Amino acid sequence: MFDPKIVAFFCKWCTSAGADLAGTSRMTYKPNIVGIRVMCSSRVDPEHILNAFKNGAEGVLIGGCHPGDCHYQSGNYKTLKRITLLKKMLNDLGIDKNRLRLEWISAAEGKRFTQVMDEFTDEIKKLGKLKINQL
Amino acid sequence: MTKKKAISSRKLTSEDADQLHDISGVNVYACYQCGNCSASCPAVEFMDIPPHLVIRLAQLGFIDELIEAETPWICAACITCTVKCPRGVDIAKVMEGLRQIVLRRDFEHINIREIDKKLREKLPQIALIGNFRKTIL
Amino acid sequence: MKRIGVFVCHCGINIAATVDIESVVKDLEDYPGVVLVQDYKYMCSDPGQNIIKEKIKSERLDGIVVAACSPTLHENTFRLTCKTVGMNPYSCEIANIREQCSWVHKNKDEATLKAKLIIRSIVEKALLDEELEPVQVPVIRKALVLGGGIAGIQAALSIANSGYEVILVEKQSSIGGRMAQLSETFPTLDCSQCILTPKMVDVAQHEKIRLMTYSELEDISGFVGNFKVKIRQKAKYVDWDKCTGCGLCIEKCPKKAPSEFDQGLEKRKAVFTPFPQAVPNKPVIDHENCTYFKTGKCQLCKIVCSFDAVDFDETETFVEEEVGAIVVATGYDVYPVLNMDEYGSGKLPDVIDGLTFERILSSSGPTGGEVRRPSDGTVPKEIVFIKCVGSRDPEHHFPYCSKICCMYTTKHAMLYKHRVHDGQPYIFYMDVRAGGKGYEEFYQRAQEEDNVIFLRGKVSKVYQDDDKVVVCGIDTIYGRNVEIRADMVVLAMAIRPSKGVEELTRLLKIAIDQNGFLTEAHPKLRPVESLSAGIYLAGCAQAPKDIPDTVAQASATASMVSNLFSQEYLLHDPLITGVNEDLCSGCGVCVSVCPYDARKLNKEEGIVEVNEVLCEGCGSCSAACPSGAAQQKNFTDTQLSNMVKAILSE
Amino acid sequence: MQVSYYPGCTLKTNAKNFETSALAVLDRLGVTAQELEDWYCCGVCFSQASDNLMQQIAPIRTLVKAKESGNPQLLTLCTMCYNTLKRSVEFIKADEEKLETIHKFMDREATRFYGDEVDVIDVLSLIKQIGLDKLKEAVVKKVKNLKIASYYGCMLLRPKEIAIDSPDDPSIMEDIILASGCENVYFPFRTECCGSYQIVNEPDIVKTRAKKIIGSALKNGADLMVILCPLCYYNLDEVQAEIRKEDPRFQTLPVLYITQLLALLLGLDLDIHDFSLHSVDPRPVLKRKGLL
Ligand SMILES: Cc1cc2nc3c(=O)[nH]c(=O)nc-3n(C[C@H](O)[C@H](O)[C@H](O)COP(=O)(O)OP(=O)(O)OC[C@H]3O[C@@H](n4cnc5c(N)ncnc54)[C@H](O)[C@@H]3O)c2cc1C
Ligand SMILES: Cc1cc2nc3c(=O)[nH]c(=O)nc-3n(C[C@H](O)[C@H](O)[C@H](O)COP(=O)(O)OP(=O)(O)OC[C@H]3O[C@@H](n4cnc5c(N)ncnc54)[C@H](O)[C@@H]3O)c2cc1C
Ligand code: SF4
Ligand code: SF4
Ligand code: SF4
Ligand code: SF4
Ligand code: SF4
Ligand code: SF4
Ligand code: SF4
Ligand code: SF4
Repeated sequence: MFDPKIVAFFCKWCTSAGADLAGTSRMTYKPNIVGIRVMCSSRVDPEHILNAFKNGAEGVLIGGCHPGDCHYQSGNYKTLKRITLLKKMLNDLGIDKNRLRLEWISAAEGKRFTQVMDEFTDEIKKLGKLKINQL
Repeated sequence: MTKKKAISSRKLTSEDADQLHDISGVNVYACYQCGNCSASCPAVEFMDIPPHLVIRLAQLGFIDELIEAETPWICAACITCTVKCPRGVDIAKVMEGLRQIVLRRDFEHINIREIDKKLREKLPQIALIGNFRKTIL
Repeated sequence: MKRIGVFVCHCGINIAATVDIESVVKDLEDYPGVVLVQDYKYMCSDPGQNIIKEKIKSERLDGIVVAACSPTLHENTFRLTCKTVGMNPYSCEIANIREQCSWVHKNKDEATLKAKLIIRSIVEKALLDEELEPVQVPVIRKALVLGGGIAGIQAALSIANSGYEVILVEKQSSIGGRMAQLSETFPTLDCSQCILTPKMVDVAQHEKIRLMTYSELEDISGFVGNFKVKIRQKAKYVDWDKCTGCGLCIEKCPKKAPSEFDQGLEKRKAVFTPFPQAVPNKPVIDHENCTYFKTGKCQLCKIVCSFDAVDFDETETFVEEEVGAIVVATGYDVYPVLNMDEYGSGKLPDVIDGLTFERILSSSGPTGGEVRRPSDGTVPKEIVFIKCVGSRDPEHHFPYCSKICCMYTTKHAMLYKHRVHDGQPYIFYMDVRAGGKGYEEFYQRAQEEDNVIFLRGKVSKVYQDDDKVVVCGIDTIYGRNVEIRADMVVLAMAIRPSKGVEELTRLLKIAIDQNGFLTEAHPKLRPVESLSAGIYLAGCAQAPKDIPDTVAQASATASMVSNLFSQEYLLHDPLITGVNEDLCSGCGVCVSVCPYDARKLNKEEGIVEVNEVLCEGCGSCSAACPSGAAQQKNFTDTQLSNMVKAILSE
Repeated sequence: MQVSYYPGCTLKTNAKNFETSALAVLDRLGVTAQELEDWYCCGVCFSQASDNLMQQIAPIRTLVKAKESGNPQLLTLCTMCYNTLKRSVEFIKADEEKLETIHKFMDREATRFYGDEVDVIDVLSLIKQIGLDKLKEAVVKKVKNLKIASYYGCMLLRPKEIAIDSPDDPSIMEDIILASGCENVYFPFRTECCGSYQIVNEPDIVKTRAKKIIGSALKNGADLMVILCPLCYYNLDEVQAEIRKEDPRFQTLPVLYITQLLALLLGLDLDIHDFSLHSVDPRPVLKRKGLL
C-alpha cells in the first residue's frame, strides 16, 4: 500500500488550534500529514511549497483562518491569491494541482480538521506517487 | 365556512413552492413581514389576501391556497410593492409567478373574447394586451 | 553547530501508550546537532523541569526541544524554566507530539514515526533559532480622547481619575454631545442634562484634563505608547483667555441663524454658545453667518465686549502633543429625514426626527417642554411615531438595527402622553427590541398604563393634507391597512457615524465596517480595542448604543488605557520581520502586503525601513520578498526549508 | 440631433394626439425623432416570469432594429413601451446565458444585441437632456397662474433599475412644468397606480383610483392634469366621464398629455390637437388661460 508523505503548514491561531482541539477531543485521522506551525498562513512562500515537492512530498496542505477571521486582518486573502497563482504554475511543472490544497479551518473545527486530513490523504493516495523530473 | 388548514412541516417544502421560485426567481424567505407591500398596494382593498400575506403563505408553502386566490388577478403589476420592499422581495414577480402557475395548468382567468365589443374598440391597446396576463396565449 | 537537548515527555500514558518513547529517543540520539536526549514521565512537573535545568547546565546546551503537548499549553512554562538558568527563552521550542500525534493516531508504529518527524523538524528550527529579546517600547502616559459626548467625557474622567493626563478634543465649541440634547432618558426617565452637566463641569475643572473644544485632529504619526499628534483649533474669533463668558456680545448680536443644538427649531446668534450650560461657556463667532465677515460692517460684539475679547483676525492654531493612547468617541449623527422620499423628503414641517422631538420635550427646549408642533405651534392631539426608519432596510438605506430607537420611541410616546393627557400616540413598529435591564418593563408600562397604540407594520407613505399629516400604513397582525390623519409624525431615524469619521479613521489607520462604524478588534473578546494597538473605541462611533452601554464601553477603554500606562515599558514580541539592507532591492513588495504599515520605503536609500514596534510578525512580507531580505525572526526561509526536509527525511 | 423613435401600438391608434404633439414639440426643440422602419408590439407588460424567454423576443427584435438604425438613443412615448423595452435591455445585460437562448430565436436578424448599444429613453428625460433652458427659451405663450398637476403613473418610476427619477418623490415633470412657465401643484397621489389594465375586467379598481387621484389633484388646486401614458390617460380621462354618470357631484379635471400642453405653450400648430378626443373637455380652461 502506497503511504504518501504530506507536508502541511498550519497557522497558529486557527488551524493549529483546530488540530489541537481534534487532539483534546480524541478524534482520529490518518497520520500521513505532518504539520509545521507558522504564525500566519501568509508566511508560506510558494518557494517552500515547491521545495517540499522537490524533496519528496506527495502533497502540500495549507491551513488558515476563515476569510474575515485572520488574526492579521488580511493574511489569508494574500495566501489565497498566492496559492491560486501557484496552482496554475504547478500544471506547467507537471504536478497535479490537486496535490496542493488550501483550507480554512477554525480553532473550533476539530471535526473538520480530521475530515480534511483524511480526505486530502485519500486524494493524494488516489493520485499516486508524484513523478517529477526536475524542478 | 371553510376550515383553516394548520401549518404543517409537509407544507413548508412543496413542489409548488419550488415552481413558484423557478418562475419568479424570487426568494420569498427574505421577507420579514413588514407589510409595506400591502400598505402601498393600490388594489389591496379589492384583494382577498393582501400581498404581505401572499408572501407569508408562499413562505409556509400554501401555494394551493394562493392559486385559488383572487389577489394575483387583481394585481395591476404596478410594481409599487417591489420598490417599497426593504428586503428586496420582488412581490410583483411573485404575483406573476402565481398567475403563470395557474395559466400553465390550462386555466384561463378571463376570456378576452367575452369582453364587450364596444369597450374593446374604445380601450387603448395596451390595456387589452396587458390583460392578456390573465389568458393563456 | 548548536548543542541541542531534546526532552521527550511520556505525559503518563497519554503519549507513551501510543508513541514508542524508547524508539524516539534512540532515533534522535544520532540526529545532527542533538547532544542529549532525555525522556521523563511528566516533563512539566517540578522534577521534570529540574531535569531540564540540570541538563542545560551540565551539557552546556544552547537550545532545547521539549517534545510534549501543544505549545499553547506549556511553551511559556518551559521558556521560563530556561530563563531561570540563563538560557534565552526563544532558544526553547516545543514539539507537539500529543495533541497532534499520540492523541489522534491509534497505530503505534505510525504514531512513533510521525513523532520522530515532528521532533526532527523542530530540532531543525531550534538549530537556527536566534536569541531574541522582547522589543522594549517606552510609554508616554498621556491619553488623547477624540469626541466630547458622554463616551468621551466618561473615558476622559476615568483615565484622569487614574492619575494620567488626558487631552479631550471636541469639534464643537462645547462638550456634551447628543446627550446634552436629550430631554429625559429611558428607562428611568431622569433628566438628561441633570445627570450630564455635573460631569461636564468635572471635565472642565479636572487638573489632569486639558480640554480643547472647537478642535480636531489634524495629523498623527507614531505607534502605541508613542503617538505624535497635531491638533487644529479652529478660529473662534473670540479670545477665550480674555472672555469671561458674560454673554453681552450674544445679546447684542443682530444676526441670527438656525440653532444646531435645537435642531433648527430655534434661532441662535452669529456669536453664540450652543446651549446655556455649555462647557466651556464661551462663545465663538460663526464665520458663515456673521454680518461683519460678509459685508465688513457690524462689529457690535466687539464694541460691547468690555474685555476686548472679540478678535476678527484670529486664525486657526495648531498644537502638537505626544500621547501614548487614543480613545475614539466621535459618536453619531441622525440620518436626515431628507433621505426619506416616502415620508415627505423633509419637506413636511410636522414630520420630524426623534432628536428634534427630544428638543420639543426638553424643558430647556424652544417650547419649554410643552409639546407643540413646528408648523403652527398647536398642541398635537394625535402623534404617529414610526420606527426603523432607514434601519433594517438593506434595499434602500441601511441593513442594521439602530438599537436605541425602539426604546426612545416608547419613551417619546410615554412622555407625550404625560404632557398631553388627551393626546393619542400611535407607534408603528416591526419588532420591539427591549433587551436591557428594566427595558421590557418600561415597554410594558407604555402599553398598559399610557395607552400607546402599537401597530405592527410599516408605513408606506406620509403626506400633507390640509393641516393634517396622513399616515398610510398597515397592521400586519390584523392584515388591514391603516390610515391615520395625524397632527404630527416623529420618525425614529437610523443612527449614522458622525460626519467626517471616515477621514479621521484614515488618519488613525483604523478600520470601519461596511456601515461606517469603527471596527473592534474582536466582536466579543476585544470589543473596545481597534485593530491598531493603543487606539480604543467607545460609544456610538463603534455601533449604535444607549447611554448605559456607552458609559460601560467608555469605562472599559479607560481601563485599557490605564492597563497600558501602568506598564513601565511595553514589551513587544520579537518574532518580527526585519530587513537585511544588503539584500533589499527596495522593490517595495513587502510594504504593500504589510497590514500594519510597519514597513516604509526609503526612496533615497532604495531600501525598506521597518518599524519593529508596529510589526506584528505575521510573516507575510517574508513570503513576498523576492530577494530574501525580509526574514521573519526564528521563521526564516532556511529554517522552514530545513523543517520541510526533516519531515520528508527517512 | 436625431433619435430613433418607437411608437408602439397605441400611439398609432388611441393616442394619436400624444404622438403628434410630442413629435412637434421635439421638432421645435431641434430633435428629429426618426421612426424605426420595422417595429413590433413590445408585448406591453414586461414579462415578470424569469423562465419564459418567449416574451422577451418581441422587444429584443425591436431593440435590434434600433441598433441597426445607428442612433444611440431610442425614444419611446408610451410609458408601457418604455418600461418593457428598458427592462428587456436590463434583463439581457444581466444574463448571458439567457441572451444566448434568445439569440437562437433570431434567425432573421443579422445583428446581435447585447444590451448596451441602445439607450432607451422616455420623452421627459429627452427634454431634460435637451435642456430646460432651451425649453424655457422656446416658450412663446406666457401663462399666468396655470396650475398643473403632474401625474407620473407607474411605468417610468418602477422598478428601481429603470426608474427615471425617485420612485417616491420624483421631480422631473415638475421641473419641466416650471421651465415651461406654469405652476406646479403638489398632490400626494401623483406617483400612484391608476389601476392599469384592470380597466378591462375590474373597472371598479380603476374608478376608485381615479377618484382618489383626480380628487387629490383638485383639492390641491389643479387646473389641469398632465400625464404620459395612453392607459393612464384612458383611466383618468375617459373614466371620469363614467364616474360622473354615476355620481353627478363628482368634480372633473381635464387631462392632457404633457406634450400637448408644451405644444400649446410653444405656440405650435393647433391642428395637431384633436380636443374632441378628450372626454373631459380641456378647452374652457385653456381658453381662460389664453392658450386657445
Ligand atoms: C432621539 C434619541 C433619543 C435618545 N434617548 C436616549 C435615552 O433616553 N436613554 C439612553 O440611554 N440613550 C438615548 N439615546 C442614545 C444616546 O444619545 C447615545 O447613547 C449617546 O449620546 C452616545 O454618546 P456618544 O458620546 O457615543 O456620542 P455623541 O453624543 O454623538 O458624542 C460624540 C461627540 O464627538 C464629537 N465629534 C464627532 N466627530 C468628532 C471629531 N472628528 N473630532 C472631535 N470631536 C468629534 C461630537 O461633536 C460629539 O460631541 C437617544 C438617542 C436619540 C437619537
Ligand atoms: C444557550 C445560550 C447560548 C448563548 N450563546 C451566546 C452566543 O452565541 N454569543 C454570545 O455572545 N453569548 C451567548 N450566550 C451568553 C453568554 O453565555 C454569556 O454572556 C456569558 O457566558 C456571561 O459570562 P459571565 O462570566 O457573566 O457568566 P458565567 O459564564 O455564568 O460565569 C460565572 C461563573 O461564576 C461562577 N460562580 C457563580 N457563583 C459563584 C460564587 N458564589 N462564587 C464563586 N464563583 C461563582 C460560576 O460557576 C461561573 O463559572 C449564550 C447563553 C446561553 C444560555
Ligand atoms: S404590483 Fe400588484 S401587488 Fe404589487 S402593489 Fe401593484 S397591484 Fe399591488
Ligand atoms: S414589503 Fe417585502 S419584507 Fe415587507 S412584507 Fe412585503 S415582501 Fe415582506
Ligand atoms: S508537559 Fe504536556 S505532555 Fe508533558 S506531562 Fe505536562 S501536560 Fe503532559
Ligand atoms: S466675548 Fe466679551 S462680551 Fe462676549 S461673552 Fe466674552 S466677555 Fe462677554
Ligand atoms: S460682527 Fe455683528 S453679526 Fe458678527 S457676530 Fe458680531 S455682532 Fe454678530
Ligand atoms: S431599535 Fe427598534 S426601531 Fe430601532 S432599528 Fe432596531 S428594531 Fe427598529
Ligand atoms: S511580518 Fe507582517 S506585520 Fe511584520 S512587517 Fe512583515 S507584513 Fe508587516
Ligand atoms: S520586498 Fe524585500 S527586497 Fe523588496 S523592499 Fe521589501 S525587504 Fe526589500
